[in-house]
Amino acid sequence: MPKPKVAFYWCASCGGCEETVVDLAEDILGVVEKVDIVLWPVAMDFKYKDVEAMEDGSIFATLINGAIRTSEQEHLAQLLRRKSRYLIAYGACAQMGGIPALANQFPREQVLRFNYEEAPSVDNPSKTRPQTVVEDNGRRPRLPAFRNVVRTLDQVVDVDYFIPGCPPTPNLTKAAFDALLSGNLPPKGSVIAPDVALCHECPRKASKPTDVAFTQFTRPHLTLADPGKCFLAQGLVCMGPATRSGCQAACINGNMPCTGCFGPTSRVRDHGAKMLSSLSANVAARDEQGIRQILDGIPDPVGTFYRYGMARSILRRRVDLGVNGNGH
Amino acid sequence: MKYGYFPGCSLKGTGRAYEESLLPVLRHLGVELVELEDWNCCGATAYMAVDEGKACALAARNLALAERGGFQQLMAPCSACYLVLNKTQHYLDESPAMRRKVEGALGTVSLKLSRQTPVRHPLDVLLHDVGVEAIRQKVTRPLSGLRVAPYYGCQVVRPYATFDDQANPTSMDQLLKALGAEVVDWPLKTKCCGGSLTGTLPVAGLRLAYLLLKEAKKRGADAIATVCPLCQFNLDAYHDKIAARWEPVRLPTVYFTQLMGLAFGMPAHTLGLQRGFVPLELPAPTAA
Amino acid sequence: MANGNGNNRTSPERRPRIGFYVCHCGVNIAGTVDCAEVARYVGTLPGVVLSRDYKYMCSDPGQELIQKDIAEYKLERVVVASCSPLLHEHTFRTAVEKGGLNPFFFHMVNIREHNSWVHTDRAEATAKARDLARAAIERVARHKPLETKRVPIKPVTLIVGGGIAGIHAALTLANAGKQVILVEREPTIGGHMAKFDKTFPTLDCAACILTPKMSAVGAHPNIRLLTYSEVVKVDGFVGNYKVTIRRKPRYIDEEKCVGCQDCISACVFKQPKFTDEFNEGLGKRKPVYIPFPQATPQVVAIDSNVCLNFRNGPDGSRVVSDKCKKTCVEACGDRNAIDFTQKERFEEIEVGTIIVATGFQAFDAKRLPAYGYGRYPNVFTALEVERMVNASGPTGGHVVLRDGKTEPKTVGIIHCVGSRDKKTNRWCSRVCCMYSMKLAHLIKEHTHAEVYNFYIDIRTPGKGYEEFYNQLLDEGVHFVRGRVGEVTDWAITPEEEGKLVIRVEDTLAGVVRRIPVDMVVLATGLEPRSDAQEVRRLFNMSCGSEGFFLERHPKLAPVSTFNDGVYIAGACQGPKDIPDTVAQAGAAAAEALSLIDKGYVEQEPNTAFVLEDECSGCKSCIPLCPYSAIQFDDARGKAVINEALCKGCGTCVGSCPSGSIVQNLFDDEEIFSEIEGVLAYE
Amino acid sequence: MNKEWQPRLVAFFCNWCTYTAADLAGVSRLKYAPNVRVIRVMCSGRVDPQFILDALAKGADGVLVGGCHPGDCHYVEGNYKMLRRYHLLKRMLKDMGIEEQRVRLEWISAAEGHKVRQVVNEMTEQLRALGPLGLPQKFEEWDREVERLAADVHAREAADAAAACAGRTSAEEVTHA
Amino acid sequence: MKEIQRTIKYEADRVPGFGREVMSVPGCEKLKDCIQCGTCSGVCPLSIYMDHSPRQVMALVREDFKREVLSSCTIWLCASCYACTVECPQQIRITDIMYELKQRAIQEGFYPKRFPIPVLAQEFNRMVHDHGRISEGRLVTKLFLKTKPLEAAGMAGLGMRLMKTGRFSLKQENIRDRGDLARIMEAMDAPASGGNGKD
Repeated sequence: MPKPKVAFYWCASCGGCEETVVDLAEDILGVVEKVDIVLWPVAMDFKYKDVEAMEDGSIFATLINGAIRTSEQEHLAQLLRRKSRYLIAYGACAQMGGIPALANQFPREQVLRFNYEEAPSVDNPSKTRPQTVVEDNGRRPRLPAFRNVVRTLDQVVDVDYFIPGCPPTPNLTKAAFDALLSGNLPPKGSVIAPDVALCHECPRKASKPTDVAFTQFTRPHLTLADPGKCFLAQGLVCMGPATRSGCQAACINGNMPCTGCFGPTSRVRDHGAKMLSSLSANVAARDEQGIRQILDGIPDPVGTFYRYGMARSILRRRVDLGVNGNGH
Repeated sequence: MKYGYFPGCSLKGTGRAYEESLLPVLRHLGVELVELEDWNCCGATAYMAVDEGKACALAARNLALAERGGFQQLMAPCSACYLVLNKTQHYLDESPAMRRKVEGALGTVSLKLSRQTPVRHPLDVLLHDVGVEAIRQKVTRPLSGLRVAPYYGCQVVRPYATFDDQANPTSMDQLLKALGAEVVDWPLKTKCCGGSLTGTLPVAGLRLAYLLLKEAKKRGADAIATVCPLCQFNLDAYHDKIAARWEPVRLPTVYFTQLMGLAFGMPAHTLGLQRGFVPLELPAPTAA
Repeated sequence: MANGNGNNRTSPERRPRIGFYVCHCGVNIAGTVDCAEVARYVGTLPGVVLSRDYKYMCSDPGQELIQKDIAEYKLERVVVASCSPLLHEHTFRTAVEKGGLNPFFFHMVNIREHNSWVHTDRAEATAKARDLARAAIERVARHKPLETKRVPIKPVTLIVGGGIAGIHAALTLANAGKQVILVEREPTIGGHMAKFDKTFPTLDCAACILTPKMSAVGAHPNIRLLTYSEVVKVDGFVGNYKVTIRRKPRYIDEEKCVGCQDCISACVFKQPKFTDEFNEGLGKRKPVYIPFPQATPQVVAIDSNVCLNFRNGPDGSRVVSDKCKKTCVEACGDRNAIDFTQKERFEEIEVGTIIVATGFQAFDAKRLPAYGYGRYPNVFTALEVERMVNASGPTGGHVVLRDGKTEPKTVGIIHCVGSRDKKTNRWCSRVCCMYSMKLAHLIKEHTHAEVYNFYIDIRTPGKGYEEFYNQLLDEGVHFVRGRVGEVTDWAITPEEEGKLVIRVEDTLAGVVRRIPVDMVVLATGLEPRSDAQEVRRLFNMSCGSEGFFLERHPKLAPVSTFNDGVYIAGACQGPKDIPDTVAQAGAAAAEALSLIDKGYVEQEPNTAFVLEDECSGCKSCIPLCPYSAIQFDDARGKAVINEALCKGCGTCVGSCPSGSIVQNLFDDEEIFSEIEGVLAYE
Repeated sequence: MNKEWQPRLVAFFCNWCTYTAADLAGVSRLKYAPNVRVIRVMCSGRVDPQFILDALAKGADGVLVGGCHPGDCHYVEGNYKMLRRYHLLKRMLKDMGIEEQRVRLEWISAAEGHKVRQVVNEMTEQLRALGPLGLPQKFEEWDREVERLAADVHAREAADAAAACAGRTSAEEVTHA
Repeated sequence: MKEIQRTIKYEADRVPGFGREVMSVPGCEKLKDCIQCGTCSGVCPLSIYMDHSPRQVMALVREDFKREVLSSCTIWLCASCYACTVECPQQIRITDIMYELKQRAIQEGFYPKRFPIPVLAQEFNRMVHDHGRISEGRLVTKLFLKTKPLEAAGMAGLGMRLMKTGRFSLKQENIRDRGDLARIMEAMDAPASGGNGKD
C-alpha cells in the first residue's frame, strides 16, 4: 500500500509553525516513515507545477499555517484544497488570523505606506512599492496582490480540522497525525485540542481567590509578576480563563500571562468579547467613574482581547474600512 | 468681580436715580460694571405684544453684544429688561426654529449667540456674589429707625428668577436688615404696581399703586424700597392723582441702592435722592 | 458550517414540528397587525407544520385549539404570538402541558404591548410581528424539556404597617388560623385612621370602629405585634423570606408594662411640654407617654430625645445620663418595666409572604406659600382640624383659632392643596372632597360657623357620597367652584380688617371674589411616604412615576407586585379611602392565604448550571453571584451552582469566559437564534 | 429591498424593569418608532457582549440594552455587571470603527413607559442620521475580492496558456483591488 | 337699566381652528390642559376690571370664539406680572398666551382706534425700530397726543415736575448701529426660514 501523501504549506506566518513540525524531533522520523511528503516549501524543493499536476484529492492531508492575505495564498489554498482529502488549518494564524490579522484594524494603504515608506528601518526615497505587474527587461513578472482583509484559512476554503496554537505544540501535532493516520477522527470542523479553558491545567490555578474583584490592571512590562500567583489575582490580564488548554501552560511557566493563542472553546463565538465580559464584570467599582478608571488600565482592548483572533472575531475587521482600504 | 452692564432705557430717563445710586454703590463693593457698547432697548413688554420674533431678536442683539464684548455675565437692573433678556434665552432654548431664525438674523450683521450669558439682577449679585456680610461691613451710617417696606414688584421674581422665592422673596429684606433698617413685613411684596397701565388705563393702573402705598403706610412703613424703575415711578409720581381719586397716601419710594448708598455714608444728592417727588426723611441717627 | 472555534452546534439536527398561533385579541392586535398575513408567512418557515390566526387565543376555545392541534398534528413545539408573556405565558404553558408536551416547549411572542399598541403603521407593525414570530420559531426549536421546581412556603405572613390596612389584613389572616407578624414603626398601631374623628359619609366614629380591631390585634394568639420597629433587610424569595427587623428601644419592657400609666403621672415634668405628634403638634406630652388612650399595645414609651435621664453622646446619639430622679421607675415599682439600658436590637424572622401596607403622608402645606400655612396662624391643615373636632383631642372637641379659645365665625376650606397641581402633586387625592365636606359638617356642627368650600371639582364616586354632598348643600354650606389664588391678611375693605382674605374666582358666578374668614382649612393631599423609595428597594418592588408602589396589573393584579409573594394594600399603592383600603387589605390577605394554603410555589426553571466537564475552574463566576449560589468544588477544581439558591439572572452565564455555564430557558444558542430570527428578513 | 432603508434596532430588555416598562408603554398606548425588536432576558447582567456583536453582525444598526436603575436590580446588582462590560465594550467598539451611538445602555424602571418611547425614538433617529451599519453587506463586499481572485486566476491561467502558445506576455494586469 | 343682549353662542360664532392655531404657538401649547380652576383669575391683580376673566379667555380660545377673545379688554389689561403663569396648576403660560392674543388683535385690527394700550405698543416699537432706544418723554407725549389729546394738557404738570427733577426729556436717544438693527429686523421679517418661527 502506498504511503499517504502529506503536504505542508505556509501563508502569512512567521515560520514558527514550521518550526514545530521540525520540533517533533525524533517523532518526525516516525511521521516521515509513515507518510510521503509531497510539498514542504520551507524544507524541501518542490515545484507548484508538481502539485498542479497531481490528481484532485490525491494528497491525504495538507497542513497550512499562516493567515491569508495575498492572492497567491488564496490561490494556493484553493489549489491545495482541491488536491487534498483533509485540509488542516495549522496554528493560530490559519485558524483565527493570528498576529497578522491585527492589521485588520488598519486600511491596506496605511499598512503599505508604513512598511514601504515610513517604517524607521526603511530607506526608500523613490517610494517604490511592489506592483502586481512590472516591466523588467522585456519580461513581465507578476507579484501577488496584497488584500484588503486578512483572513483565516476557512474564510477562503473549506477546512476539515483546526490545530491551534502559536505555534501548535509538538504534542498536539503528533496527536493530530496519529488521529489522521489511524482514521480515528473527530467530527469535521473540530479543533484538535482540549475543549476546556487553560485554567484547568494552569499550575497557578489554586492561587486564584474565589472573590477576585479588580481594583486596577497593570501590564507585564510594568510589573514583576509573582511567579507563584495567578496573574489575574495580580491585576494582569491573562486570557487563560477564555482560552483552550493544550499548551501545557507554556507561557505561564515562563512567567508570562496567557495571550490567547489557542483561541476560544467550542462554546464561544467571540473569544475577545467573552474575556472582556468576564473581566469587566469582576471590576470592583460600582460608580461609572470608578469603573472607567479601573478599566482604563487596559489601554488597548482590541489588541488585548483579539491578539490572535481578530479575523475570527464576530466583527472580523475594523468595520468602517471599505474595500478600497480607506473607509468611507 | 466684573459684569457687563445693561442699563436699559429707563435708567437713562425716569429711572436715572437708580443708575446714579447703583454705580457708586457697586463700585464701593468692588463690583466692576462695564456698560455694554451700543446696547439697544430690550423691547420690554410692549414689543412682545406685537411680534415675539422681533422681540426676541431685539433682546438677542444685546446678548450677542455681551458675547462679543467678552462678558461672562450681564447685569440688568431694570426688572423688565431682566425679565425680557432671560425670557429670550428661555425662548431660544425651547424653540430651535426661533433660535435658527434669530441666529440667522444676527448673522447678517456678524453677531452670534454661541453661548449662554447669564443675565443677573443686582439683588442676585449682591446677595450671592458679594454677600450680605461684606455689605454689612461697609455700613457706616446704619439706617436705624427707618421702617422700610421691601417691594420687589412682579417681574424680578416671576417667572424666571431662580435666585429667590417667587411667592415670598427675601433677598431685599436681608439687604435692608444688613443696612440697619427695620423691615416691614407685608404680603404685597410682589404684587403688581400697575405697570404701564398707570399711563394707559389710570383707573386700573393707579388703583394698584394706591393700594400698595396705602397698605405700606398702614403697616407703618416710612418708605418703600424698590428694585425697578417703573415701580418706583408709579409709586412716586402719581400722588396727586391718587389723592384726587381716593385719598392722600404720601410715602417716599426709593431704590434699594439709594438706601445702600446712604448707609454707606454717601451724600444724598450723589445718589439721585433729590429726583424723587416725595422726599425721604431719615430719622435722626441715634447714638450707638 | 463549522466556525473555526470547533462550534458545530449551530442548528439542531432535525427541526421539531412547530405549531404557530397568532391572536387577534379582538381588534387589539388585529386592528394594527395583519394577523392572517403573519400566519401565512410563519407557515412558510422551516419546521412550522401548522400556522393559524385566531380571535382570542387565551380563551378556553383558544387553549383547547392548541391541545387538539398538538395531538392531531403531532406538534412538538408551540409558539403563540399575542400579548405580553408577563400576562399569559403561564396560561399557554399550561395549555401546552395539557396537550401532552413539556410546558417549556413553548415560546410566546409579544405583539400587543410591544407592537400593536405602540405602533400605528399597519405594514410596519405587521413586518415587526413577522420578525418577532420568526425569532420565536428559531428559538423554540432549540428549547429543551424543563421541570418546574416546587418550593414549600413558610406559613407565616409579615405585614408591614399597622394602619387600618395592616390591621385588617392581619386579622383576616390570623382569623384563618395563619401566623402573622405585624411590624409598625410607631409605638402604637392605628395609623392615620386613629387620628380621625368621624368617617365619611356615614359619620361613624373612627375610634368606635377602629379600636376594637386594634385590641383584637393586640390580643390575637396568631399575631405577633412588633411596634416601634422597622424592617431593615429582606433576603430570600417567595415562600422563604428572611427579614431583619430593627427594634428601637422604647426603654420599657413590653412584657412587664401593664399600661397603668402611673409613670406618666409620676414623671418629673409636672406638665406635658413636648410636641405631641399624634395631635399634629396641637397638644403636648411628657417624655414618658402613651400616644393616645386606646393605643395598642397598651404600653408606654420613653422619648429619649427629651427625657432628662438622657444626654447627648459624643456621636450625637442619646445616651443614659442617670441625672434624673427617675420618679417614673419609682412609680413603676415592682413591675420593673422601665429599662433605661435597652439598646436597639435586630431580630431575624422567616416568613413566606409579605404584605406592605405602609400608607401615605399628608402633603406639607408649607410647600404652597400662597396659602400662608406657617405664616398666618389661623391657617390650619385638615389633620389639625381633625384632631380638634375629636372629643379626645387637644382641644377637647372644640374648634378654635390658634389662640386656643376663639371660635371661628367663618371658615374657608380649600380643596386640592397639593393635589391636581403639576407644581406639587399632579394626581387627585381622591379623599379630600369627601373629608372636606365631612369637616365642613363637623365644623358647622361644633361652631355654627359659615363654612365655604373652595373646590375645582367635587368628586363623590362612592356609595353614599353624592348623597352626603347633597346633605351638605342642605345644611347651607357654601360651595364656591374655584381654586383659591391666595390667602392673605391684606385687608382692602373694612369688613376684611383682622381677617384672612381668600381671593378666588367664583367660576360658576363668573366673578372674582374676596372672602374674609376667621379660619382657613387646607385639605392637603395624599402623597407617597418620603421613604417610599427605600421601602420599595427593600421589598424589590417598583414605584409608579408619582412614587406610589406599583401593582402588578392595574386591574387584574391590583394587590400583587412584581416580586412574587409580596403584596400591597392601602394608600401606599395610591390614594384611597377607608372602605377601599379595607377591601384591598382583605384582597392582599386572600392572596397570601391562597399561596399559604397551596403550600408551595413553583419556580421558573430558568436557573443556571455549570457544564461539569467543560468548566476550567477559573473562578471568575463565583464573585458575580449575589446569592452565593456558585461554590468552588475544591476536590474537582470546578465551579458548582446550587440550584436552590440560583435565582436565574444569568449574569454568570453572560460572564463565563469559556462559555461553560448554561441558563435554562435563556441559553446562548436560544438567544443567538432569536437575534438571528429578528434580523433575518428578506 | 426596494423600500426605503429603515434603521434596525435590537433591544435586550431585562424582564423586571425595562421589559415591564415596554409593556407599560403598550398599556398606555404610547406610540413610538416600530424599528425596535425586543429580546427579553431576565436581567441586563445576562447580556453577553457576544449578543451585541452578533446582532450588529447580523444586520442590526444599533443595539439597546435596558436594565433596572442602579440600586434597583431585581437580582441585586446584575445591572452593575452590565454597566462594567458596557464601558470596556464601548471602547473596544470605538476602536473597531463602530459609532458611539450605535450601542447604548439605559436604565428604565418598570414605571418608565415614557422613557422606553423616548429612548427608542431617540435612538432610531440617531441611527437614521448615522445611516446603515450594514455589516452583512460589508462582509459580503469584503469577501468579493476573494471571489474575484478565483475568477481572475482562472482567466489569467487561460490567458497565460494562450500567451505561451502565442509567445508573448499577457497584457492583462491585475489591478490593486 | 342695562341693554339686553343675546348671549347664546351659535356654532356660526366660532372660528374653527382658531384655538388650535393659538395652541400651536411655542409656549402656548399647554392651554389644552386647562381645567378651568380659576387660579389665574384668583391671582390676577387686574381681573377685577376684566370683561372676561383670564380663565374664561382660556375657555373661549379653546372653543374657537375668536371675536369674543380678540375684542375683549382682558388681553389689554394684562400687565404681564406673570402671577397666573407661576401659579397655574397646569403650568399654562397664560401671560404668553395673552401676548399671542394681543398680537393677533393688533394684526386683525380688533381694538378701538384711540385705545391707548396697543397704540403705546406700536409707538414703542416704531421708536425702537427707528432709534434703537426709547426716550420715555417723547413716547409718552406721542401717546397722549394720539389717544387723548384733550388729556395731554392735564399731564403737563407731571411733565414739568419730571423735567424739574431731571427725569423728563424730549431728546431722542439713538444707538450707533441703527443700520445693523434694521437689518436684523428685516431678516426677521423675511419669510424664508420658517416665517416667524411659530410653526
